Amino acid sequence: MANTKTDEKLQKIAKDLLESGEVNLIIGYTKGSNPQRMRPVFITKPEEAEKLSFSHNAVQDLAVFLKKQEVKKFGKIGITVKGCDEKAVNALIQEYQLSRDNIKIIGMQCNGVIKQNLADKGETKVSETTVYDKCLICQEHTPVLYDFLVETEEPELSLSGNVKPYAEIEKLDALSTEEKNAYWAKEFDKCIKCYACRQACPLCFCSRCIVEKNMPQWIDTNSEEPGNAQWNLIRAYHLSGRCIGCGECERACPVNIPLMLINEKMARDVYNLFGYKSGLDINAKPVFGVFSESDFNDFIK
Amino acid sequence: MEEKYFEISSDNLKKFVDRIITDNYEVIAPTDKDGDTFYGKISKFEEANLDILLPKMSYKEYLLPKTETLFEYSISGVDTEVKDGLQGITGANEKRVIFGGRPCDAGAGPIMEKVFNWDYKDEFFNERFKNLTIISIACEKPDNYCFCTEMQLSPESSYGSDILLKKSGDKYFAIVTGEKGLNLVKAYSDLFAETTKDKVPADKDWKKIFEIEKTKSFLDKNFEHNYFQERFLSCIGCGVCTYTCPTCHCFDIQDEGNLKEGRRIRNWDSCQFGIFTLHTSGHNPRVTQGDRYRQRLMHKFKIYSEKFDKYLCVGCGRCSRNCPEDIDIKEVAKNLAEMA
Amino acid sequence: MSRIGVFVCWCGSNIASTVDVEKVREEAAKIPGVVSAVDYKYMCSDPGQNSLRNVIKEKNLTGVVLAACSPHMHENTFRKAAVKEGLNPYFVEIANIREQVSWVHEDKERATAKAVDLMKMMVEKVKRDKPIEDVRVPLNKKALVIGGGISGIQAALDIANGGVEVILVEKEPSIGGRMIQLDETFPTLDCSSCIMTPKMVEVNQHPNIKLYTYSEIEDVSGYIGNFKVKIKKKARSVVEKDCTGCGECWNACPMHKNVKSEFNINLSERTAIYVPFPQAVPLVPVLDRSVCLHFKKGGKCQKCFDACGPKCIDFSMQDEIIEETVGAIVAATGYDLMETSMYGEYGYGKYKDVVSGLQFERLLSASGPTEGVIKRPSDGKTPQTIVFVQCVGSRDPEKGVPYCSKVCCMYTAKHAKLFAHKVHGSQSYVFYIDIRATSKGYEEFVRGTMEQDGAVYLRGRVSKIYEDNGKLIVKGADTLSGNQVEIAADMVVLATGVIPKKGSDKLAQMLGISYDKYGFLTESHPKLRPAESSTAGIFLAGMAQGPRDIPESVVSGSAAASKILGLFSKSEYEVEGTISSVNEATCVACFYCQRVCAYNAISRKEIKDRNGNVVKVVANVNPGLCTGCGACVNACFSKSIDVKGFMDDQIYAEIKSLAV
Amino acid sequence: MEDMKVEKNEQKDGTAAANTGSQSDPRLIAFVCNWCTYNGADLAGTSRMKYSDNVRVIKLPCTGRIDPLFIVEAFKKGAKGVLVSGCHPGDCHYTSGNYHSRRKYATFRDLLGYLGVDLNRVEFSWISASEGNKWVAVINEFTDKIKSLPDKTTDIFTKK
Repeated sequence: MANTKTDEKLQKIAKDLLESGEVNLIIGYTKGSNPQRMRPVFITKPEEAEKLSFSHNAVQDLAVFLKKQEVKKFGKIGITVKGCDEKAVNALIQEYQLSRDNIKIIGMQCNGVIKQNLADKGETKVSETTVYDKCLICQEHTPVLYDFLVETEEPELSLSGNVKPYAEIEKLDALSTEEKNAYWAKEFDKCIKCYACRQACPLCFCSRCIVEKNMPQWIDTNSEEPGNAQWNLIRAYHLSGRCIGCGECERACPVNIPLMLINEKMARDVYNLFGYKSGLDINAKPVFGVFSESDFNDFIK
Repeated sequence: MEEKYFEISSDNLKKFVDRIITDNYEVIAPTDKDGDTFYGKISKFEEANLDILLPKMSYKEYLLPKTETLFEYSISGVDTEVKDGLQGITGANEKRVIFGGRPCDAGAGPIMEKVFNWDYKDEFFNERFKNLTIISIACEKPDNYCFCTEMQLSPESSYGSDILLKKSGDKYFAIVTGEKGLNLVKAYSDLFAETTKDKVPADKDWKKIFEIEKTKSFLDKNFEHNYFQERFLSCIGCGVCTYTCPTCHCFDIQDEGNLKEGRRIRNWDSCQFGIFTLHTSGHNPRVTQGDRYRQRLMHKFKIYSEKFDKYLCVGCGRCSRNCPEDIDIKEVAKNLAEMA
Repeated sequence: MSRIGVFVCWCGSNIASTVDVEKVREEAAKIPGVVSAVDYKYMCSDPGQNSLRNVIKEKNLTGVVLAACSPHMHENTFRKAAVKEGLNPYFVEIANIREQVSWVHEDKERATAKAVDLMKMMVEKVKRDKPIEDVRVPLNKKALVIGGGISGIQAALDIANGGVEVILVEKEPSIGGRMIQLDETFPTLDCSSCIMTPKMVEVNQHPNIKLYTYSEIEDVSGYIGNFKVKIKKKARSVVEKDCTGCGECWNACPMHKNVKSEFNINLSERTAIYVPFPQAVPLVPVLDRSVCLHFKKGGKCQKCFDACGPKCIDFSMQDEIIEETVGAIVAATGYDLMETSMYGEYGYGKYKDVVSGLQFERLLSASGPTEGVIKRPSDGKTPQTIVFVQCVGSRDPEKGVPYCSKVCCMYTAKHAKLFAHKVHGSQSYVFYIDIRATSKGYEEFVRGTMEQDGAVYLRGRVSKIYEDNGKLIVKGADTLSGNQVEIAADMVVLATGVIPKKGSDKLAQMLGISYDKYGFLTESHPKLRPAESSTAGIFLAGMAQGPRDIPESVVSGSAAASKILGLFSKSEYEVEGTISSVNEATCVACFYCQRVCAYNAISRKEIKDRNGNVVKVVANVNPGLCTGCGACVNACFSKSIDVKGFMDDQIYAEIKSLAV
Repeated sequence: MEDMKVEKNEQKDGTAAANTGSQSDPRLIAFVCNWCTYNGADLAGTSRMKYSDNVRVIKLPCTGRIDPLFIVEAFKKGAKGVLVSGCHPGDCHYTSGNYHSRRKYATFRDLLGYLGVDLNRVEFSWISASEGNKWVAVINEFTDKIKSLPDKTTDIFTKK
């Protein structure tokens, strides 16, 4: 398959990094199991750099691999990231899971990735109706931090304004408590407790998840309504103010729970309450590591 | 019982489904939900989506629920009352029909039955399996992720189905494999017309792209092969493969309760989780994701077949389609076969 | 298996009249793991405690629950009793069925049910109690006092006199602080330097005190008993041990007109090499390199060097970092006066004869720029009329600070009095909001100023001060008469408010102690632990805590000293064992625990393999610093840190026991 | 006294003696800090104030220790209302535990509300050691509020 200019540039950067020994591993994308899919690839030899590729099907957030012990062993790592994914790298640095010195960030300019279920059905066009909602609100088409930048050849994503990203959030906000409850009860009922949402999340890096702690078992293990709700609640709570919105949890969910409606809502609330957005600055202190004496107090009697 | 053959028109099939629903059968069929198709209870024929290849999840949960109560107890004063979980399900779903699944899904039942009746007879599984009537529809167009043919089945296999429907023009041929299916056909005999085997169109010649025996022979000899560590570096251990798999059956037994009441349950579990085979000491013999994915391959393509004479895989391809990191098990099995 | 004993106290009729204690006892007996349940009239009495001890012994109990009064009443009593029978003190839990049941509810049946619930809850908790051993921390019996003002000096002397080594660090070239700037002190009018100088000398000569002046704290780490302190000894350019304080150097210095004296608050000039005041301790000059011609003009001038007999001027001297290990610290960083520039209408800085209270002290002082003769800064004439304005900055939430600076009422009365004594026939006016004269002899002192010394007190604020024809026109309100007043004065003295010493917040951060929104260091408890900071081993004294007068500052210095002497009277310091501990197997070193810890108790710990390679980094709790607040547990996503005494599984069991 | 009346009425209604946890006799769980609110509650006791007996107090060292997990667990165990209470801002015995927790509660509360939990059932308060009267008022008002809510068990913690 012919290389695009983007691919060539990407391959050159990776090859140089590996040849010079600046990194021992490049995490990137390569062609996947069908023409509309990309998959992660791990390159350790300069001559294999030609496997690297990038397109609007590069849906995965490769930062998730930075939490894997097997990957950490490589030491100095180069990673291919879209703007959204790059925020995960920043958040990992903020939370001491990664040292800036050990990572070379190959930032990919990106104008949106096509929803995987549509791509699987043959969709090839990037448009506001085919990309993920995260792409529609994306402020980081060019990553906020990078060592190398690979510019995109794709045209800018044109937004008509007719497609409202995460429109359900406003609708849910307007519902009564009962109605909200009914909505989420139905959604959580689907949950099968596979924890794919957790595994796909670059920021769920605990080596033992709270749900795996059984002395005490705070979160019921059952996959019925209460257990499912507890899991989803605590997962969302642990990511509040930390989630960078890559949407991998929702994409990984085999039963299509709209997890991003929760994550995005909490990101908005945390921003409104504390003026903090996750993953934008590696020197910023995480929102729940600090406080202000003038924090929101109205809800407390 | 020998296979029996019937014909049913498309119109009558619709009537059949609607009538059994009226007669209080619980009909589980592929139905559209949240932009995808899942197995779910339908209230009329139209709700079934028979056009898609396979629902996103298998119907495993009707054999092995994602959470099953094994027993419950309640305490009042110094008295404790225990209730067997089996009581709750005995005879409860005698009238449950899985309609519109594919031969691969149907094949999963008898394969799983083996492990649930090997030394200990799992009454929970058996009670559910016994009562389930499975009406499958043969596939006409498998996709690139399908490999049932390689897994000793085929898109037209009747293995595991009580009734297999094969479309032919505007009618279906119904291959009835046993009493359960026959009873159902007889109860609605006005809709079915008996026919003979020679009338049923012969199965197509489905081609294999690799030999699963070769895959097995690679696994027999290459436990420590580098392939596992390298290929599955991209595995994030999400377990979606195991949860969507119709044959994966690992479960985890847990207790829940307080000072007044409690229960013992079993939940789905996965060999892909970091705490799988984690010892109390903190040591885990399967420490990397490569180790764990190898375990899945070993279990599916080697260990199970050695013990039960069947591979623990029906080649439905769900694990590949649903893998967030695009790990294609068919490709993997083929790679291994090629390396053998 | 647990062997729990439950003891239900009647507290006479205090509990028994509202709670059916027998029923509570019966319910307790039914709980699995409870091997003994008794009720008794007064558990806290000697026979009650003895019965507790007997049951512990006879039934070989592993835990004790007392359904009784609040744990804040008798938890310690029962713990001590349990310890006598060899039980870990933390295996005693209290169900509070008096303050929180019998005294606040009336329906006996429901109160009893609640008491049973609380008792069950504590049984579940005690079942999961783990033995907690108090932590023993070795003590370096040396103290650091930061700040050489009166409170720091007092603390240093008291500690040193108790036989403990003290390091006293002072930022300025001399100790003495603010007090040595004062003239006479209220209400006794003894001369400040007369009572201060001997103390300063005593510090200098004390065998147990090591004095570092012109020095600052650079870094503090560690914890009670074991603080590692870095002290920056700034380059003085004069070799201290050789200097005789003869004064030849500053007499020789050509820079004698241009440098404003900090000590005299800009009312006089000093040389580049100088001692801030003649009684300075140590009497060793400091060379101010920012104005010295040697440093400004490329080394040409060395008049001081030439003049110095013992040749102790060293132009090449460098800042020096001295490391000390101490067991306890006193923070006595003192105060500054507020900048009054926000009161533009008062003309401070614009009119030379509008001065601050502290400047007026210097004008009164015999060692001051005017040698004690009150002279106007503008023309050196002796003023006949002075207006004193109180609460400039204090008690003014709009422009200044809301708090009262406490000393201004008194020193203004003193100023007016001394003015009357020194300039016969003079007149002073005092604008005030309220007069606060609450200590011994204070009220009489103020009365004296009004009645004997003729100061006119006007209740109200000054709105404007302007110069007119060589006079300062003070316009203000007399709210008692309701009249606007206008006074033509020769001088105006502003009683400016007190604020924490600049940089004390930074020091507090370094020490890991808390401070309020103004920057005053906060006490561990404002009433019951006023000498302690929030961090164990760090004590507070003087104005660093808030406005106070000299006697109070002296008391607080002594209080801090006595706390340290008390601490050092034991060989080891005991910390309550209810502290956090990390599960190193599951910790992923995200350090949220460190971020929320108010005590700097969490540090990084590297786990190494046998070859010394770091295999893992985890959080580590410093037992000397941890207070057991548990904020770290809340911050930990995977619950890989837990706090003893309130372990996660205990709280879980408590909630679980309340299931309805 | 107001609160006495409440109790007597209940007896007339023939409510079971023990706190049943039903909507008309709800179980309230209060998580309080050791230094302020627990002492405040003790003060209510020493002052012989009377208040609703539906509340069960769990003592923690500090609001900084009071984890949102506790709130979830309390609801799971059938509490109809959960109160979290500690020292006023600036008064924390451990200097900043309440500040850190306040951020978490503000966020967690939003999340609960979004997921359909009735926020009338979760209450937060700052009650100092000297505010026995505030403790009484908060408990009584909270109890009354919970009792006034419709008898529904539809929240995500309840098994249907």
